[in-house]
Amino acid sequence: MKQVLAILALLVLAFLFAGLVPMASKPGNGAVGDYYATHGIADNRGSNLVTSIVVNYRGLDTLGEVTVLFLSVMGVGFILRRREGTPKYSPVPASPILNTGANLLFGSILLLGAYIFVHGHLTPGGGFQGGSVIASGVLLLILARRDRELSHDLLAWLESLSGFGYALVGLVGLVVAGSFLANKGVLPLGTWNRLFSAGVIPIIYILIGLKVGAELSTLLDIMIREPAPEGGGH
Amino acid sequence: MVDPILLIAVPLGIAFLLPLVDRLGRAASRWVHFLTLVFYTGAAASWALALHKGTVAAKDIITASWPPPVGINLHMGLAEAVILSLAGITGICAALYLVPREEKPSIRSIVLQVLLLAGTAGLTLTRDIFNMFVFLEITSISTFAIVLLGKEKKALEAGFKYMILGGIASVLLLLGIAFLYKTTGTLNMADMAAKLPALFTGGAAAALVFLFVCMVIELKGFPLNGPAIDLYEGVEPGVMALIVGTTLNAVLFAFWKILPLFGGAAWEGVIMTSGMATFVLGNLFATRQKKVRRMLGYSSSAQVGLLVFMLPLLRNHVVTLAALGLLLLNHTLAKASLLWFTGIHEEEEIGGWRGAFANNPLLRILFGASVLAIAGLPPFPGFWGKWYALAGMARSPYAWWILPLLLGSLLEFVYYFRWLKESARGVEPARSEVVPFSLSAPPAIFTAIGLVLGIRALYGPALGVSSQAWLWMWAGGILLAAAFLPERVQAGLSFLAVLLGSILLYSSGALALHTLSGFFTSLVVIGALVFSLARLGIPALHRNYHGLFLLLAGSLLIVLKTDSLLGFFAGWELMTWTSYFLVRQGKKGPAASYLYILFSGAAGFLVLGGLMTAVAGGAVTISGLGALRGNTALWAWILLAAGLAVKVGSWGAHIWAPESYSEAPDVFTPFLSGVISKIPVFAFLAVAAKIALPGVTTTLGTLDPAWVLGWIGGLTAFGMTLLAVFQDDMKKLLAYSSLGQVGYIVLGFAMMSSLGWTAALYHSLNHLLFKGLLFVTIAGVIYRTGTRSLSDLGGLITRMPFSFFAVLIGIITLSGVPPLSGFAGKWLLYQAGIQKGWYLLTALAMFASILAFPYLFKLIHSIFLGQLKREHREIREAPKAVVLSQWILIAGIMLLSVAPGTVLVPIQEAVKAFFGKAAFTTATATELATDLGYFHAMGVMSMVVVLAVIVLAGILFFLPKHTTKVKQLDIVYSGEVPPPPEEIQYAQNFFRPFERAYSPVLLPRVKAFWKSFSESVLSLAEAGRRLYTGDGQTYILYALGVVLFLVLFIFPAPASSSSKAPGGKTGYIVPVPRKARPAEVGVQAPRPGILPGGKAK
Amino acid sequence: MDITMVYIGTALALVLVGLGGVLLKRNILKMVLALDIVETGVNLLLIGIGYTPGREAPIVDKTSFFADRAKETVNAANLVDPVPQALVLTAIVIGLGTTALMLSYVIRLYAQKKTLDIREFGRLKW
Amino acid sequence: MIYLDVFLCVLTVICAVAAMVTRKLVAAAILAGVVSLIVSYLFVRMKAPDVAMTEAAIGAALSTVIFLIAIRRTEEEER
Repeated sequence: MKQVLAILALLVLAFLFAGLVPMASKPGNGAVGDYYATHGIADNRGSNLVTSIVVNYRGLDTLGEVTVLFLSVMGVGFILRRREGTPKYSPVPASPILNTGANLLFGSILLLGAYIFVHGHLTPGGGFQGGSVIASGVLLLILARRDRELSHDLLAWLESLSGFGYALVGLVGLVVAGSFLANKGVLPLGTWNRLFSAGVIPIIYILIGLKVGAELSTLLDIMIREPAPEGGGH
Repeated sequence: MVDPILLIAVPLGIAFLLPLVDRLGRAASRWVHFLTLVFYTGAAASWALALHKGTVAAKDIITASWPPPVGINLHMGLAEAVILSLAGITGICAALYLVPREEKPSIRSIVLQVLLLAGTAGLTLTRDIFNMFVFLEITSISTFAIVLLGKEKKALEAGFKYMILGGIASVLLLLGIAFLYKTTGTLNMADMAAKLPALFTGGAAAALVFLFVCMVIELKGFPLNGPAIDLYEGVEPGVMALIVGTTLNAVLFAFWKILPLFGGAAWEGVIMTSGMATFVLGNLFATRQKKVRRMLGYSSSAQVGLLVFMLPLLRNHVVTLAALGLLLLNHTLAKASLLWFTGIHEEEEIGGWRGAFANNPLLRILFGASVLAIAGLPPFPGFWGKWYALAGMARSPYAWWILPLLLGSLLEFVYYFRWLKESARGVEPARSEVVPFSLSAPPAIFTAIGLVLGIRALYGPALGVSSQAWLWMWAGGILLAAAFLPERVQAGLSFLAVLLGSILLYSSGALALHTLSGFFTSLVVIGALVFSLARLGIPALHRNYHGLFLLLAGSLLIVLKTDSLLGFFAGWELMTWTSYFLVRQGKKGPAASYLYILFSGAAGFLVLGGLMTAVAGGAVTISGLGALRGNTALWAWILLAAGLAVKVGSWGAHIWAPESYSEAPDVFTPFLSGVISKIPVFAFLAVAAKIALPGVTTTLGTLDPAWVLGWIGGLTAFGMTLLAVFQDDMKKLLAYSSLGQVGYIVLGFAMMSSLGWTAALYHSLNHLLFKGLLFVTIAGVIYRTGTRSLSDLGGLITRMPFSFFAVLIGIITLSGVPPLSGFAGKWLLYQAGIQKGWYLLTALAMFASILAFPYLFKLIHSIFLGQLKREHREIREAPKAVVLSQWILIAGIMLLSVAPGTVLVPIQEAVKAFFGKAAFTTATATELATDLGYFHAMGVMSMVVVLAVIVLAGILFFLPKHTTKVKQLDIVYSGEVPPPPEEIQYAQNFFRPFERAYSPVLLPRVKAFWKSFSESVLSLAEAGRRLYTGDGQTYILYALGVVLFLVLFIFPAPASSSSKAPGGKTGYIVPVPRKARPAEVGVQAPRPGILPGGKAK
Repeated sequence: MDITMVYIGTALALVLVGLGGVLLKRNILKMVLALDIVETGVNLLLIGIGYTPGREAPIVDKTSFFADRAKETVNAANLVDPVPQALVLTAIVIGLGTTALMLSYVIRLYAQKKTLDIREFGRLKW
Repeated sequence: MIYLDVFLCVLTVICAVAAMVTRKLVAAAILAGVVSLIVSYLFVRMKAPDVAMTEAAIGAALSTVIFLIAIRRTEEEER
């Protein structure tokens, strides 16, 4: 009964969606989009307009986004928290070949990630992409060196300080330029299409990159190693 | 002022740092947490205060130095500041509460709490729709995680279902944002609202449907509230309190911010219907709920539904922001407190709440106060909010919505007071409770905030609460707080307070008998004085008795004195709940008082309906009621009269009264019957009568509603008297008798003539005296014998001669025969009936009056005559204080008997002020004459006394010289004396033959009707709540169903046509021109010129 | 036929398929997966909404994009709408966050009940 | 190129359906990853390279990984 109703509802929804396709695929940009496209360079001097939007124009969104990630790491850790005394998972160590390969690869993955977020204002990619690349490197490390613990201290410091730094940069904007997360008037905007340009945008994106990398790594580590509290709630 | 952005930035920054801070120790992180919350609350509260006072203007905040719509902007106004202050305080209290509740304390839970508050701030402040989405996700995710904080076993299931539905909600929101962006080319709310009407195409209409359904899910609207309600049941209540105080309000406010997008009559109807359906159905389903927390879940959903319902009204300036704010504040304060209570007394089922907090008077009072607050009773903020909202609605085209609103509110009474009833049951405390400070402080703080705000509102000068009334109420409040004092001390203090208060009232001239208010105030004073005196002899059952009694008396003074409709209703509802708690203190009080509060609540809502009709007609004060005309006047009168008729226990709605009168504490029943039953009478005379009542023209001729009321009164007098005859419980017998007597009074009022009113007023005083006398005496008898059953008593005349004499006087007065004062009342009433031409009714009243003889005889005979029971042989006379109060009442009766004119002359003045015509042709202290007859009270009395002296002298003179005195227990059977003196009991089945004769009339039809009525309501609730199957997928299907329903039925249009209609003329609905909405919401209007051309294509 | 319509149709089809999975699959892990697909569909839709065939990515790395080099204004008609891209960037990350949270719920629910069937989690009702 | 796009679009939907239908959870997770991967290619085609990178890194890689972790910690077959 429920199934039939569900399928019926989906069919009707499909019909509704079909009606929406032409409207959604009309060409043209939104008014705000046009503004960003036209004035984005003048405002921020960052070649990558998406980065300008993400880090500057809609910076509050991004601060929120970073918070969501932090929150979900906290949440996952909170949900999968261990009972006192239960040990962490300690799976069998991986083969030495994987181990060595991982060590070699890890450095270059880290570099790639860093490159991505450092050039966030110039080329595609940025803090989030770079951060997740770093996390994939860490994943490799976790999988390869299962017997070893990740350096939680380092991750925690990185995570906390980069997040706090982000909020701090925003507050600097408030104090110096009169509005939270401001770019103009905080640092010189520099020249278009140069590495050292776009004011605080690269700084923020580096902080985001570090934070996202640390967070995603922690997330993976928790999900892999924290045993579910058995009968949590029985 | 602190920059509002810091309300977001600081908690975020701190949250990021907290894991590092925790390395210094948990104490450090708790301190940082606490200080962050203090900063947050302080910043928000300082904004709220400054905005309230008007010292600062609402502030627009731009971020990243870009004004909207290029950058994200925020807005700090009064509403935002209040919501965030509330969130901050909730955060502090919840943090305090949760410390001992957490199973495994973790830094992560602190981080989650901080981020929940940061998200709340963002959600409340932002004016950008996508930013709203981001902060909604922040609050949602912290909610999803933190619900697992406690040791609740069911939280996992509940949380998962909630999360999946929440996922659907965010998908809907994103879809909505996508299509809205395509249509308007902007994400700023105000900008979007401004551009939407011109481009109102199919895509936008669908987007609005998605947005709306997302909001319904987030705001726990019907029927998408299943998982949210599960959450209440399954999750640690401290966490739920935190959520109620933070995100729930923020999401509601977010909906308010995007409301300008939903233009047009169709959307208005959808939003209001959805909110109201949630309100009524949520409350309906809650009535069937045995699990306390689940019940609170339904209630929360319902309350938020009410607020959602009011949002379009707020937009249309029907309801003020203040009214809505008070309702929101009230809900947060009361609901959070109640949730905290369910964590302190951890019983899932309502039955487990027997004797809850019995050992903890503070918590007991706080718990009761929280229930009062959530039920919308004064002085709590919800009462004022509801009144202002209703008053706004009454004057608008939305007046009909008041009907379901009141219905839903009544349903709230049903389940909240059932909970209170259960908690009052069981005198033996279930266990000794030691409640740590951190658990009891949060509800105490919240209740205190509610009380302070509410009492401030009650001090409003327009309400006309006299300083005298305040004096009584403050005395009551102080005594309530000093409930730890010994009972005797309290009784003494209470008596002194009453004495002092009475003297002050007298010296201020408030007791002038020639005004209605003065007359009834005198009744209150007489009752309070005499019965407080009697109570010195009979200790009250419960420690809170004395404080509550003074509060009650104070509330009566409000009702009697104020001219404001709001003040009147506030006093009325105060009276309702204070008397409810007093009734509840009897041994079987909980059940009886439940019935009491349900009927009183219904009466209150009827009265409120009447007052709202009056408000709709433009009235604000009681004296302004006279200006009502036509149907407004008619309906105001009918609703008011119906409410008052329920409150006096008219036939058909009487079933609550005998129970309450008999189960109330014995020392309180006299006041209940003698004084409180007269307050509705006052309302009839001083409020309802102000309305110029038009006749109702029907096919059969003109019907006078007052005539109908007269018949109700007459039938009540008859029916209740009949029922009184067959009672074995003496308090119940007197209770039925009281109802019958008040029936006479109602009849007198309904005559709407000077003679009728004079009779009604005179009888009110008389009834207070003799019924007070009877109830006080009976209280003495019960105090000594410990039984209320007539068949257990007998022959007490030798042990309690004073009491016997008091009852004798009482029943003679009641029966209405000369020479005592009862006669004058009946005499006036019959004359008034004949004068009015209501012969049949007058005959009925006379017949009822005769019917009273049997029960009066039964009363005095069964208690005092016949054989003394073995176990009563050592009984002493009632306590001295009781006897003293008997004598005072007897003195009063004697005064009225000899010189009825001392009261009737001023009464005549009072009545003349209304009708312009005097009731009597001549009236002096001892002599009365009307058009129909003449009565010389002194003469009658003299004759009776002379006759009595002659008879007594004769008996003494002709008495045979040799008589054997027969003792009570000497019994002779045909000359044979049974060896041990045997007891013979008369009182068993006293009027059995009559009972058989009357049996067809006596069938408990009314009770059966109310029983089946309540059962059908409950079965409706039972059927309805099956909707919540507990299956997560079903809930998602509902969500989809609502989307499709709205698209297909409410906004039907071929979807494909939309793309061809950019002008919006053939879109889903025809856009209604909306005037300057951004300004209304207080959104910063987009700055012109920043967008090249500003066109969206 | 416009290629944008194909993209958007695909996006909406993904939403539908995902919703179908959420509604019809009893396995809670599968429900989470289905919700993930719905989110992917919504993201694709958002990008599709900002897409106009023939325009370039919103990265101004060539001087030819400029309308006025001195004033640093860019000819917006050459670029696709950057706003939906920024929004999707945010939405993807948020989606990951919720997915991770849901999956940790799944893990704990499994630890508690040793099953993933949604019908087993209906103790709270009415 | 357009035909490739149309083909990939159809393939995405097929993969999604397959991911929903299969009872093997590992296969479902990987199919969902494939959906993300193709979608990230579509993002490139729709001139959204930033989003494409994010989708590839997060949607296709990390999401799939955490799904696989969750599957490993629960059960691999739908019952």
